[in-house]
Amino acid sequence: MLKTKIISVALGVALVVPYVLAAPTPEEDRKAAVEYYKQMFPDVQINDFVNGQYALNEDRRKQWESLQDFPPYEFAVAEGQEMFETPFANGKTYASCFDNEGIGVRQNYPHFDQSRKEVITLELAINECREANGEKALRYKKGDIASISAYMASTSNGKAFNITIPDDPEAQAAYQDGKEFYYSRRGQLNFSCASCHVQNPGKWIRADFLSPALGQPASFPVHRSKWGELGTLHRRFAGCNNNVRAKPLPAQSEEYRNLEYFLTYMSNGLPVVGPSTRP
Amino acid sequence: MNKTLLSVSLSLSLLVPLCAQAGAKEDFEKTYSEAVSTNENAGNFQWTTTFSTLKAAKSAAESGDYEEANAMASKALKLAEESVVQRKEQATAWKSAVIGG
Amino acid sequence: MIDQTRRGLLKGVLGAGVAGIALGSGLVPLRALAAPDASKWPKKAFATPGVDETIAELYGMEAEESDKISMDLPTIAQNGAVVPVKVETSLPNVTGIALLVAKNPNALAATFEIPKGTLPFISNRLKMAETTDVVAVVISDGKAYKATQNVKVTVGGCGG
Amino acid sequence: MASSIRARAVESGGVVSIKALVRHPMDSGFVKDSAGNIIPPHFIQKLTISHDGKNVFVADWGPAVSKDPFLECRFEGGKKGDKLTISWIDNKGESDSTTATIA
Repeated sequence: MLKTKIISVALGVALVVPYVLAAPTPEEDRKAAVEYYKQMFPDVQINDFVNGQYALNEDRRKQWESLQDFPPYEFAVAEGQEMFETPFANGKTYASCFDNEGIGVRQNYPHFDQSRKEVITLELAINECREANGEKALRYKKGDIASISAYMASTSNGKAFNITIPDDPEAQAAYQDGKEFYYSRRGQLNFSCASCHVQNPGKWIRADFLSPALGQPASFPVHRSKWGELGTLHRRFAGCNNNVRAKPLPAQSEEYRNLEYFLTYMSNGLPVVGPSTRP
Repeated sequence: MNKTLLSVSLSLSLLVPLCAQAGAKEDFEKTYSEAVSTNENAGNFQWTTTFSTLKAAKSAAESGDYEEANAMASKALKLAEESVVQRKEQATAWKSAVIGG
Repeated sequence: MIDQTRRGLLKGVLGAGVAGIALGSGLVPLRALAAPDASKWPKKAFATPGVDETIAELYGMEAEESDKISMDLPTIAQNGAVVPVKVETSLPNVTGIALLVAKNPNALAATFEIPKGTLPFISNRLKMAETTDVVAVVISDGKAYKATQNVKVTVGGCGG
Repeated sequence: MASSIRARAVESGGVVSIKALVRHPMDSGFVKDSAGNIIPPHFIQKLTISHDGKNVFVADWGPAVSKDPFLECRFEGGKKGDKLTISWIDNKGESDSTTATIA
């Protein structure tokens, strides 16, 4: 009698959460992605995927390399450093809000905050640091926040992404949510992120050359020639959504933070190369 | 007698276009609000084109062109309906595109 | 329409006023180091459409094709706003180099004086409105030589 | 305020290579802002690099030079430790100047 009860309970659990149990773990996802892109681009060194389209197209790579002589974001990074080091009105600095005073920590973002039950991105942490110190929050897509984030990324240059997903159902759910977002078709054009960056990297879509999903967030924030300035990852998310005629979500919305969580986890082990330049 | 007839016919002739006008306006408002509420159901799968078409409908209505406004509102409704279908499909369909899945 | 024009005009007047005040009150930063003298900036050459017309305006002569000029620029520009262009030449006694973008509203992008002792090499980044020929002109022994290379521009460098 | 010019000069085998980046909008006068108004032209017209009191490089620029312009040039006769002066002036008469040491 007792035995049947236990069995039925176990069955019930299995029925209620079949996908979560059946779904591959984040680590299995990541390994499958690495394997997938290795097969698709056997000549590309794994760490080179962080350079996106430049890993896949020689003509583009040459243009990018020629920009590296004196990248157009140099001024912004210097300004970011100045802001990072300038005390707030209360005398404290950004350093007081971060591990290791904010130097060389980019590779640990985004992370899941188990007490708040949500994903914390670097830009969110920057603004929360400002607010905790009595300063106004910055706008999320460009400008000062991109410069500060770019400076912080530059102090992590070459460090391997180390995104952790704690053994917490809500952290797992945030990851799954981001994964679902990446693979869901959206907008009038009915494209998912994956339609371009999983199924067609290395190909042209009109004037744009598509990058692989692997390594995508590692170069952010980026200076796009199209923007003529630095922009954050969430600005890019919004741009991609807009391109497929899907209404973009607000920068730092829960959806975009979860998306960043999934996408950056896929790049675990790859080096931080932000800030960088893109067309 | 004559006078009454005249006033009846006058009021009729005035009423006809007003009625037609009122009908088109009501049609527009009905379709427009249906499009807006359908679009809400698309959640985070809303399309930018739905919004731009709704906007076009509204500005046509404001300029008094209810025929155009109605056409735009119907188009927006159709777009909103398609985005709702997309949302429902993708709730499961996304899994088929996953690497290794 | 009228309003817009008036606003444009007002703005222009205001802009000029502000610039005038700034100059008058010495708000423009005075530096210890003298600013370059831009009085000889070739205004007319920078306002001329067409490659040959611009070369004639700039140097008063025609340029001859030369295979001794090497140009390094992308086949397809990733964005017309920032196209890296490098020019180097083995021609002797070079005194000047110019870069022209054939399809831009005005062809001349930049000219460079190459004093004695400076190598006949330059690297610059240019804007291009559309797919275009880029022409490098080199003044060697007092004569003009040129080389041409085409760049495909899919996203134009004129904003938008 | 920080300088608008960042420059690096390196001597190798008797040749000094100079790379410089200047912060400047380089507005062409052909672009409209989001409100549809023409952004008036605002661009650097002349940039000079001098060493030991004489110009080693003079650039005349037009509005087709990219925003935040980049320049690379090379000259002979400079030594490590020598100073270079890089200066620019734009069409509104604004100017800036900086010195760089050859490494």
